[in-house]
Amino acid sequence: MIKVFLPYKTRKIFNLPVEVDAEGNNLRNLIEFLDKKYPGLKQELVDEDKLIPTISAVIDGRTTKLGLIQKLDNVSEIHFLPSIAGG
Amino acid sequence: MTQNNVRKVAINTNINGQEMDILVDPYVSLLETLREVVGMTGTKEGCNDGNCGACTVNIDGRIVDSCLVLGVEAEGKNIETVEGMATPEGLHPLQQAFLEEAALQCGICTPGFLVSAKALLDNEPKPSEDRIRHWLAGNLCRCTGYDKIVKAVKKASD
Amino acid sequence: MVSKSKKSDYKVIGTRPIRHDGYDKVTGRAQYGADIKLPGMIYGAVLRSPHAHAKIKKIDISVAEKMKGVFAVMTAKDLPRLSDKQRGNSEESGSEKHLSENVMAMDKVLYKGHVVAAISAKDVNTAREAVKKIVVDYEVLKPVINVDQAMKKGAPILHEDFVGDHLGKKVKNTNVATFNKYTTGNTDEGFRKAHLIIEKEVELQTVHQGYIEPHNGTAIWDEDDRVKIWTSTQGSFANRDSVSKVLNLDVSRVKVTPLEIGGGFGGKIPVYLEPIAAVLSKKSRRPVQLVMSRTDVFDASGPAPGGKVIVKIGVDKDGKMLAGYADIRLEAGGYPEAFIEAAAKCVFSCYDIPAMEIEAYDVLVNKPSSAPYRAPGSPQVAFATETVVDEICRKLNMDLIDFRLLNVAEKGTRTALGPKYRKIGLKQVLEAAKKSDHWQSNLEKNPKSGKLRGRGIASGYWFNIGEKSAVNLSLNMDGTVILTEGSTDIGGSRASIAMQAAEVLGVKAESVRPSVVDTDSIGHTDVTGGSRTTYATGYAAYKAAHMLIDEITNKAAKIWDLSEDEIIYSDGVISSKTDSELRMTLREFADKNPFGPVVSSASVDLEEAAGGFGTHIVDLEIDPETGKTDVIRYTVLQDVGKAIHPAYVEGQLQGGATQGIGWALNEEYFMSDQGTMLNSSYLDYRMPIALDLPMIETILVEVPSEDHPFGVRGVGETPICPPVPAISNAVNDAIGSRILSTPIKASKILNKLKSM
Amino acid sequence: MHPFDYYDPKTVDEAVEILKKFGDKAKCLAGGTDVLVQTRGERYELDAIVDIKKIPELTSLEWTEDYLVFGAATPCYVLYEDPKVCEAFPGIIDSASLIGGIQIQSRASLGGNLCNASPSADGICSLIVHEAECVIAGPNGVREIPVEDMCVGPGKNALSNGEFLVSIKIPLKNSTFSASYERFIPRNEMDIAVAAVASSISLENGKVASCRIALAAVGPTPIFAEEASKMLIGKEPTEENIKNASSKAKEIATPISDMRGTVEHRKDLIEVLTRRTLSKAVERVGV
Repeated sequence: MIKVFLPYKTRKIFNLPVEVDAEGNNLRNLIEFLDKKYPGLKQELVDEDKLIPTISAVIDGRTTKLGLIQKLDNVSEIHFLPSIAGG
Repeated sequence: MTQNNVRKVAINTNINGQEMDILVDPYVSLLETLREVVGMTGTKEGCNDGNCGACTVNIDGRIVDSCLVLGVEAEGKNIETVEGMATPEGLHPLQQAFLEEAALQCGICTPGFLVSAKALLDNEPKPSEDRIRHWLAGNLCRCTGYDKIVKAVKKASD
Repeated sequence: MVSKSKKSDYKVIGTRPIRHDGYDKVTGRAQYGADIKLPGMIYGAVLRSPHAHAKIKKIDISVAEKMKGVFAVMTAKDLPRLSDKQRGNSEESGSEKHLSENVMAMDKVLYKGHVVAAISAKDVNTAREAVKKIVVDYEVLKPVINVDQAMKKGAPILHEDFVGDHLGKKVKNTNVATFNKYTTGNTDEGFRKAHLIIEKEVELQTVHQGYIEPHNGTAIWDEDDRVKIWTSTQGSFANRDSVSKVLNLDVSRVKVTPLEIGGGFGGKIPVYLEPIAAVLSKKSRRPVQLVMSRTDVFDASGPAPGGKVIVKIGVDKDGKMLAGYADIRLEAGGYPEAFIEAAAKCVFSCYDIPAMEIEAYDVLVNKPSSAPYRAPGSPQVAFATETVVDEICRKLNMDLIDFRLLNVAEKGTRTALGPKYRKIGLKQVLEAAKKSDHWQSNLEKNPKSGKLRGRGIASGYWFNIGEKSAVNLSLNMDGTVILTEGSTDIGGSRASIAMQAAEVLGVKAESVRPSVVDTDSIGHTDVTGGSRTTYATGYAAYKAAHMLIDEITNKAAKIWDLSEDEIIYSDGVISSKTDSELRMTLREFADKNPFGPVVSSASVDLEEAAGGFGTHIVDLEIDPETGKTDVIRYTVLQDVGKAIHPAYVEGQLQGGATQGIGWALNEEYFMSDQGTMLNSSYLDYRMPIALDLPMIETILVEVPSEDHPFGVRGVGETPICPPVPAISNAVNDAIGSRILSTPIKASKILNKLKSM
Repeated sequence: MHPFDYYDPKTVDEAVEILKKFGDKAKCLAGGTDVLVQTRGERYELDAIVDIKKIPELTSLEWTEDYLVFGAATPCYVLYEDPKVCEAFPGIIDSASLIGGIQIQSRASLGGNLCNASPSADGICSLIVHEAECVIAGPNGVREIPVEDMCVGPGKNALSNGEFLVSIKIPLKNSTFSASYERFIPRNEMDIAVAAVASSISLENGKVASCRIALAAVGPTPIFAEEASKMLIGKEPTEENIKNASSKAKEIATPISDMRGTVEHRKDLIEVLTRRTLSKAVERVGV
């Protein structure tokens, strides 16, 4: 099981705790898993079969660049966050 | 009165030791004259109202903001810009010191600082830190915090 | 690919060579955006709105277009209408529609200085005179110029058509573009258990990046619908992306040639003039150049958000932090994006707090659309947090550094947004601060001069983004190396990138010749921003250098008819493991090599790296009769990971600190009720001058980043975060009272002194 | 900017002719540090700029029996690099050496500062407390007026059509006289006075024989604070007396609040700066 931390607003919409458990061998499947458990959750994270541009997935402290095809071998936690730029 | 009633003025001036005859609109600044007429773009425009010093040039031994001088006022004057600092023998000691001390980051204010600092060292070969800061007060730099610029001027004066 | 090499092993890294582009910059030869002159080039000028908030009813160009010397007139009708589609690139967020409307207003102007039309003419003065003859019929609306006005019930709405996102709820008719929330742990419990709770609200006025070079743009629209742009930008590819979106062209039809850039600090990421120059060029069939005036730069180019921040922290009796709460309200300007996520990420970033709750509002106001400014969002929140921390220490009577060390964030600490830190160096920075000569020295609080003196300390943080970079290398016949890259060089990055290649190749920094090339000549490279350039483009240079060595080994093996694993490459010398006779320098090899040019090409797309933390110490002196404040000593400490070129790292720290000092003491957008910036000149905006500052001492702490082979961390942005709270804390130390709104100017200080 | 022509007359009469011809469509150019910025800022639409620096009287500096007379276009540096002027008029030097930065001081003149008639001008108050006089040339010949009558409103001077300022006369004083000028600015240079004060004083056997206090940036024009000045005359320059004159000066100040400062701050500053400049002047007399 992987601990998943969803954005506050997503948690609020689906009325979820800070952490939820999920599984999947890659990010796409993990999100599908969540969508089955919480129907409609997928559209909060995915658009046109891609992570929503303003969302980034941080996997054990590292932001993935691969998006939905990111493999998830022995991963313990995933955070979905707004992506941020700098000056 | 419309634009075309105002005629360009022919002036004779000396820029970095080179005498030249140029035609300028009577209402344009020396800064614009240097950049657009003479084609020397080393002198920069930062504010066009005398508050940043990026356009500093030396006229007959005095530094001025070239945005606050008319091009026509260059008649009969000796003007030195950053392009005139290095010689066939190499860089001016200030230019060398700026490089060695990393006294520039983006570099847009650098020509103005160099021309100002040269005038200081021409008048006062061994200025104190406070004197350097006072003399350079008319030149804005947004990148360096002035620290390395002051050090470079000191180094060039040693 | 993390190298095991220790500091002592480095031959190039950590030295201070003269930057490769330095000679051009001290001789006036370097070409900046406004320096380029193309054959047959004409000049443009724009008409800007005199109103901060108005509907455009009618634009009459009939007189202007007939004027002598005028080539073309342009309005927003000449731009394609774009959708609300959000742009993917995290560097320039927001919708395509807003991107376009910020370049030129369609139906509504949202800030004073908003562009409504443009003209090309034979010279600048003719263009500026002609622009005045354009007649615009406005329906003037009431502006909102700060977060309180904008969020008030019944406030004038900037975007009637815009839908705000409030915790996922779609909300119409609001000036709050986004309301977001972040929570970890149980804050209610944390505050309930707290022995002491301190809450402070700070207010910040809008400030500007203040780069000395005004924005500029030069363009040719070719007959085959290819657009060539020359400009001063922090990102030629980001610029190409924005220009192509605004003009609705494929990116392949736009070529951006980055010229030298006279400062940016984040403010030269957005596009302003380039698409206008392109359209005017198409209409005039000539190259067109536009340059902003200084007033235009203040009125209409991205400032840093002002706003209000509330921070509340609860601690137990030993000073251990139990809970933190923050309410962040920042001004986006006319279009969304006030960097509230970054602000949320930074607000508690220096501390290990078990429970945190952050509410953040991205608020639309009638000011220029805000742009990144060195660690966007972080200085604003650092002001609040570091004020609270200072107050807690005084209440608990704890040492200002010991308290920070007790609560310091370290590797494994969970951050406010959730993920845990990787290896970071704040602890080492604070320990160095404690040992520093400045902190050890004691400050004569009441000198004979009658002045009041105070000392302040504050910490700050900025993460550093990764993103995409590409580097090409090619070996010259003389054994030197050409390096081409796409990162525009604002402060010495050519050198810091070339040095990383030189280190790998074992040659002198001077032997690697870097040049920044146009968007047709290198792989996609993201902006020089987010403290990423030396980190990410440097990483690409590191990879490319290793690939070049493989090329060299491969070809050398062929020359000597050996297998590759029999070849040793070390410090620019190629030799054989087996036959000591076989040995050639890079130069000899390059000269001999019959197997074709030796080139390599590498790219990276890096994740965000563990960021940089800094702590600043300031001593200042206040004239109790006038309120005048002078900084008399200043020390910057920062974890820089690994300083590739220490002189330019120090320069970043000194420059960032100085901008922060200006932000703290004098700089502000002084606005009229009608939304006009009244001090839109250098004279009245009052940036620090040489005489306002002491030498800025720097102490580089090196805790190598795990994410880069040489341990590089971004260093450019962190140094602007601590100055405002450090100075505010020092003022409190001097006069015994806090001023929690910027700028902390003389009149406010004198008022405090009189009221005490 | 409306295009204008450039004229560089060699004599006063020539200049008067041109100025008369163009009326308010012409402006004099000395250092240009104000007039060029204002013209670009479209404060006025000029057809002619009249460069007066080529008229000998405008840049000459001479000592007569009773006066120091210097041309209205004499750049600041000429004054502060002249040891004799520094010795005789430290108060004037206070002003001349802090207008703008070095670049500005190469061009800017006290005459230009005076004609520009800015309420916050750094040069005018010092001239007022030295009882300086303006020598004005015009269609009807030459006239002289006291400096304090030169400014009639913000940016408005007393010159009428065809007139221009030729030179400034500062009456010579004996060693019992001195003066001082101090301004408050948030930065340490390159700034406009938030408030400023010039004070002059002359002492006779320990008592104040004459005193003039002038205030800048606290009214529509630089203000000659006559009442405050009078308060000291005949008295010893004690801390107490100076304090009283200073609070009177504060009363006289009628500032506004703007981006550069608040009414309250400006009034407070006037009191402080009056005290400081008076004390400095007394110190400079050295008794």
